[in-house]
This record gives sequence, C-alpha cells and structure tokens, in this order.
Amino acid sequence: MKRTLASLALVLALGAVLLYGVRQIAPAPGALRDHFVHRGMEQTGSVNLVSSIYLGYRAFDTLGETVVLFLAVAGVMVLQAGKQ
Amino acid sequence: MKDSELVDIVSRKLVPFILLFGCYLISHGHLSPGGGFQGGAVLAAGITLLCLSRGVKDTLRTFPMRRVSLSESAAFLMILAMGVIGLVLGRRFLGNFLPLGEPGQVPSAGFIFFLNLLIGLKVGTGISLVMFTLLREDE
Amino acid sequence: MSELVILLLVVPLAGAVVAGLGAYLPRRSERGPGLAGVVGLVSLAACLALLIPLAPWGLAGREPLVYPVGGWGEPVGIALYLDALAWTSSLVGLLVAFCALLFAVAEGKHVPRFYFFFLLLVLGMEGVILTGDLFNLFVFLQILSIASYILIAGGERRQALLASFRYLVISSVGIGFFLLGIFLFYKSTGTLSLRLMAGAGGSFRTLELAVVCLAVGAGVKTAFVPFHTWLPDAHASAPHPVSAVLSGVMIKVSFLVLWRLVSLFGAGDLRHVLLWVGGLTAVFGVIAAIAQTDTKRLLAYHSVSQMGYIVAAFGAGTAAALGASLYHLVNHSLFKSLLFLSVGAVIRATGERDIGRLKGIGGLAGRLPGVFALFLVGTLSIAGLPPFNGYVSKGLIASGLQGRAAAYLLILAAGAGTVASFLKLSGIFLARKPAASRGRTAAALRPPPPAMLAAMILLAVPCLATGLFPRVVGGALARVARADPAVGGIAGPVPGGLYSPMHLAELAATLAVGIGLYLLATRTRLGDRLLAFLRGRRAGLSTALGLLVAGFVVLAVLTWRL
Amino acid sequence: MAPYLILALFLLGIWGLVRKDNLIKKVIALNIVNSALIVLFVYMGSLSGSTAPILVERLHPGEGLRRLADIVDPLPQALMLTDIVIGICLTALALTLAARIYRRFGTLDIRRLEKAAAQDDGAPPPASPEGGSRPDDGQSGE
Repeated sequence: MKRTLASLALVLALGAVLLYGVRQIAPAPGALRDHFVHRGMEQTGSVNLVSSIYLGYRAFDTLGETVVLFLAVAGVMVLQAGKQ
Repeated sequence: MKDSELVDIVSRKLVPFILLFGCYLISHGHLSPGGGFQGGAVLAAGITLLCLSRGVKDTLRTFPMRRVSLSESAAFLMILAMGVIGLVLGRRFLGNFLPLGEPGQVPSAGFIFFLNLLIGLKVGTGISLVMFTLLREDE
Repeated sequence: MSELVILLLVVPLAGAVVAGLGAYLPRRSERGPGLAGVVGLVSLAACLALLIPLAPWGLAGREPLVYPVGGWGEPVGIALYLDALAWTSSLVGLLVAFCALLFAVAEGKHVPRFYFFFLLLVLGMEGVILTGDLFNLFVFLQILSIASYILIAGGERRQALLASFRYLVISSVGIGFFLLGIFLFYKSTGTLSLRLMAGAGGSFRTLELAVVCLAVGAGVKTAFVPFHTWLPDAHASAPHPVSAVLSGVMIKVSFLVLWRLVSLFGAGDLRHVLLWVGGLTAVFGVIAAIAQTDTKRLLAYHSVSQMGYIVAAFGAGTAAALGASLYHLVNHSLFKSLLFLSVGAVIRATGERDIGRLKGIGGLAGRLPGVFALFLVGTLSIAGLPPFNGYVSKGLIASGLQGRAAAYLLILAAGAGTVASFLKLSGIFLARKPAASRGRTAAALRPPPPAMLAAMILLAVPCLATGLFPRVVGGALARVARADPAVGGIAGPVPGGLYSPMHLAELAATLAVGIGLYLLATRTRLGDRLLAFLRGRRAGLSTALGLLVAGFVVLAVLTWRL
Repeated sequence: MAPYLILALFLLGIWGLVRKDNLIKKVIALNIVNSALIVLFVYMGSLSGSTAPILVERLHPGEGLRRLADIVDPLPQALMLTDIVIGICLTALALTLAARIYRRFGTLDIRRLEKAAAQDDGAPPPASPEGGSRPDDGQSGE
C-alpha cells in the first residue's frame, strides 16, 4: 500500500512536470519540412518522402539502426546458446 | 504442434501471399507507403506464421538457420559496401552514386531502391532468426 | 582529410563484421577466436593510427573538422564533427579499448562473437563522440548500450544476467527521457543539428526542460547519484576486460554528451546543480565502496565516486575547473581500467574474488609481482599520491573548487575515503600467508601470460606520464577545455604550485583521515556492523526506476526555480 | 486532447515500470513508454498538414503544387521508423534475458531475484554450493 501510494505520487509529479512540455504542443518551425517537401523528390528521386529521408538524407541513422538489429540478433543467439 | 488441420491448411495457403506482399512493400518502398523495414517485418511475420503452424523444426528444414544467418551477415556487408562505394567513388560515405532515374518507376531513386532491398533482406532474416531462437525453446 | 573522420567509424564496423564471421567457421576450428581477436586488435590499432594525421585538429586548436555524411549539408543531413574534445576522448577511449581487448585475447576464452560485440561497443563510443546530430547521437547511444548489455550478460555468474537486465531497463528509461528531450528540441527549434540548435531561438522554458531531459538521459549512463543504481552490479558482474571498458570508456563518453549539451546551451542552472550532485556522488560512492567485500564491486563503487569528482569540477564551471575535470576524466579512464584489469588478473590467477578469501591465500605480492606492481601504480594514482596522476588532477580540482567551500570539503572527504578503501583492497596483495597453511605447498596459481601484462603496462605508462608531466598534459587539456564556448577565452593555466604547501597539507590531511577511517572501519566492531549494514543496502530495480523518475522531477524543478 | 492522452500513456508506462514486479511486465511497460514517445513524435509531425508525405500528385502534373502545403512533416516519421526498430531489438533482447533468468533462478519476480542475487554475493565460503552447480567465476574450474 505504501509502495502504491509512493509510486502514484511519483507518477503524478512527473505528469505535472511534463504537462508543461505537452500543453503547448505546436508543429516544429517549418524550414526543414519545406525543404523536404519541395526539394526532396528532385534531390533523392524518391516519391515517398519518408523513404527519401530514411535512406537518403539520414541514411546514416538507418545504418546505425541496422547495426542495432545485427547486435540484437547476434545477442539473442549467443544468450540462448549459453543455456546448457 | 500439428493438432489443427484448419490452421495448417490456412497458413499454408496464406504464407506465400504474405511473403509476396512483403516483397512488394520492399520493392515499392520509394513509391508508396512501406519500405525495407516494413516489408522485412512482413516477411518475418510470414515465416513466424509458418513456425507457429508447422513447428520450428519443419520450418528450419525450408530455411536452414545457418543459411539465414549467413544471408543476414551478407546483407549487412552489402549495406556497408554501398556506403563505402560512395566513399571510394570520391563522393561522401553513404552518398548516392547511382543515377536517380525517372521518379515513379520501380527501379528509380538511385541507391534508395537497392538499400530498400538490402534492408528488407536484413530485417526479414534478422527478425526470423530471433523468432527461430526464441520459439525453438518450446520444442 | 575529412574522410579520415568517417573512417574512424567504418574501420571498427568492418572489423566487427569480419570478427563476427569467425562464428561461421567450422565448429572444430580452434583458430576462430584467436583470429577474431587479432582482427579486433588490428582494427583498433588502425583507428589509433588514424588519429595521428588528425592531431592538428585535436591539439592545435583548429576549427572543427566537419564531415557531411552522404554529402547532405547540416540542416537536412547528418554531419560528423571532430574537434579537440572529440579527438582527445577518442584517443583515450581507443587506447583503453585496445588494452582491454589485448587482455581479452590473452585470456583466450572468448568466442568470436565477443569481439564482434566489443568492436561494436567501440563503434558506438566513436559515434557518440563524433556525431553532430542529436538523433544520430541517440542511435549511437543505443548501439553503445545494447553492445554493453550483451557483454555484461556474458559474465560467468548468474547475477550477470540480472545485472544486464536491470541495466537494460534502467538505461532504456533514461534514453526514453533523452528521446523526449529530442522531441522538445525539434519542436522548439526545428532542427536536429547540435550546432544549429544552440543558435536557434525557441521558447526558453521548453529548451530548459529539454536540456533536463537530455541531461537525465546522459546522466543515467554517467551514473551520478541518483542514477548510479545500475553501475555496481553491471560493472562487477561483467567479464574483466568489459568492466575495464565500461568504467574507463562508457561512463566517460556519456559524460562528454552532458559536457557538450551543457556547454552548447550554456545551461548555468544545470551546471550549478551538477556541482552539488557531483560532490554528493563522490562521497556517496566512496562510503559504499568501503563497505564492499567483493573486489570488483569495490572498484565499481569507486567509478561512481570518481565520476562525482569529474561532475563536480565540471559543475564549478570556471576555466580552471573545466581543465581539471577533463584531466581527471583522462586519468580516471587510465587508472580505473588498469585497476580492473589487474584485479581481473588476480581473480583469474586465484579463482577467488572476495577480499577476505584472497587475503586468506596470502603472499600474493610475492607470487604475482608483475600484477602487484601494476596494481600499485593504479592504486597510488587513484589514492592521489604524488607523483602519480591522481594527485595532479585531484589537486587541480581542489584548486578549481576554491570559493565553493562545501563542494571542496565533500571532495576532500571523498579523497580520504578513497585512501581508506584502497588500503582495504591492497590487503589482498599485502596479507601474509596464514600461519596455518605455511607448511603446505601453496595452491597453484595461473600466472598471467605476457600479453596480459603488456596490456596493463600499456595503461600504466600513460598513467605515469600524465602524472610526471602535468604541465604538458595539463596545458593541452586546458586548451581542449577552452574550446568550450561557454567558458570563452579565459585562460586555464596549470597552477605552477602543484606541490605548494596548500596542496601538500591537503594530501597529509587526506592520508591521515583515510588511515584513521580504515582502522575505524576494519578494526572496530562498530565499523564492522556499520559496513555490514551498508553492504545490505541495495536499491531494487523498482526503487532504482523510482529514483530515476524522482531525479528527473527534482532536476526539472530545480532548474526552473533557480 | 491528444497530447494529454499521450501523456497519460507515458505515465501509465512509468507506473508499470515502478510498480510491477514481474520482469515480463516491466518489459511491457518499457514498450508502452516507447510507444507513447513514438505517438508523440508522429502527432507533432501531423500538426503541419493532413496528407501523407508521398508525392503521388507530383507525378501527374496539373493537380500540382496546391497540396504541397498540406503535407505532414516527414522527418518525425522517418525518425520513429528508426526508433521502432531499436525498440523491437531491445524487447527481443530483454525477453531473451528474462527467459534465461527464469531458467537460472526459477522465478520472474524481481524482488525474489534480487534477494537471491544478494545471497549469492554474500554467500558463506564453499560450505553451501547451491545444488553443487553454483556458477562461480568459472576461472577456477579451468
């Protein structure tokens, strides 16, 4: 019971702090978006703008993400193999 | 775990279409919603369905662990190679070195198309491998 | 020239893949692990070699070297930046990683995949150091973390699994806050580039909240109080070379993230909070360390404590203190990984890791003279005895904290605690052979192979060098710290009077209190009971997560109020 | 309304992390937190338009540029794609760890696990090797 109350108080306090960040949610300043929308297709040749960012402008992130996947797959296999 | 004929037959008929849909998502990633990751996840879902209906052992006969694992590594090596080719050709690492082609065609958008294919392969094999390893426990 | 920057990332990545292919060699192949280890060593050596032509950007104070990945410019794409801070931390990080890897190869019991994970850990570290993009930073932090979860889970005791899981959950929540910070930043500035963000406007309040979110994310990995809860378990359960890298590199890298963020956004309030947090962390870590009976756990708590020094000096924010903070960061990387490796060599030789039981074996100083000498270098460094590097950087931190009496006293108290706990740890070497077993032949020890000693010597030499040439090293690091825009052009001179009466008095007081503390803690019943009580206090995972959230709330409220 | 719901989802995840004792439930809670963040990003992107960021009409000139102003911000979507993959990887890893922990400790309750781990650490000398198979540091056996 004590733990429940403490957890509840904690979560509510967190909510109060974050409420500020959430209350005035607005779209980000649009310069970057406009660049993607107007120039994205010519620059990368991809009709799907998400793809043109994911694999074009920010392909480095995607490479990192593939590394994460590689790590996780190898990790799962190594951990399971050690079960004997 | 072959106790239901219904599950077995339905999944057997369904899986080819799921895999085909995955391939479609991957190859049209630069044109329509979807892409390498989404298509790869669909591929892995198809294979997971096979595992669930036919059992992991049977599925592994069609997709041997070693081969899947090797093709995952190969896909990653090729993704890395795509980046390095850009570097070697005097452009930047991970810079596009292929012609952009005509927007809207299936092979277009330079190396985005090929990266989609490779990432589809990588994600499909990777998630399948995780599923194989985790599901094999129960047998 | 800027191509070399991306090669710093491509080389470990390619090395990792090649080393990982060792897992596909035929099962009977005995050479797979050895080959994978050599591939790892070669790629790390290649990275170190890459740093040589880049040295002008590291030490001569040139403008940062920019590499736009994919050829896209900064706002739309991702750029890598190599500045003085990045160069210095790469050098130290790669050196420590190289030595730890050499140690692992010498142990000769790791599978090829171990080297795969290890190299990807190095990739994550380099990425975090070099990237200039906030979301890319997040991706590399995740690579760094995931590689470390897997490596920690490879520890041999079953607690390693639990430690890895706890670390996974705690650090994922921390990184969740980091992601929230990225959201707030993008929302208010419309860019993800760190450099451009600092210039862009945006709601001040939102930015402050964002910096707090990012600081919590980096803080969980840096492990200052109250985010330290995962560290002792994780660092104590990991395999020895991994412990060395975790303590020597990983917590430093995440601290550099914090350094960059705070210096880019000039978050003065946050700095002020960090001064206090650092002081408290230093004292807390050292108190917990004295209580431990497990050798590696004791060292792990010292990592918490020493990070406290670094954070406190950073929080003080003057040019001198920043230089001192960086100096201590470098020193701690060197001597703590040296300590972890030498204690690892002892554990490997004896099969024991408990201080009491190691004392029971007795006579280790004579039986493992090489390891003992190297351990002594690390111990004298961390305890802050001249002429070792710990004395220099602790002295610099103390003079950097002049005028902040409370933090200064906290740091001195932590220094005394360090002396006490390392007196305790040194007992494993210094204890004589117990009388009962004197007649019998001693149990066989596994002497460390030469490569293992070489790995430790490679760490001990820079440890001595940074202590013996404080002017050269301190001058270089002060220049690096001065590149921090928040500090501006204020000179950070190395105080000439490093051996001034003031510093020597500090040293004498620290030693006296430390020895007294040691005797009090180990020779009296009260001390025994107190230590047993402290040892029993461990934060559970739920408590740890509660502390994390509470820490975030407190930090946010404090930065708003100040 | 939506931001408050997202905040509620985030807090729900934190609640689960702090209050639930089962390892699997902690992993689920972690996923809830991550989902809340993903929704938050995508929601912010959607505020600057209402059409998917796929320029089909650019292929058929004439319908033209009119709709370009109405396209959502594609950047958060691309970022979240990366985050989703990382989330999957973390979940797979965490579940594998939980399965291994269950095998070695026989429970998934974090409090019992921590008690067992503390006992392991402070266990008296070899008098009581648990079932003879207590994995010590391993190096001794070589």
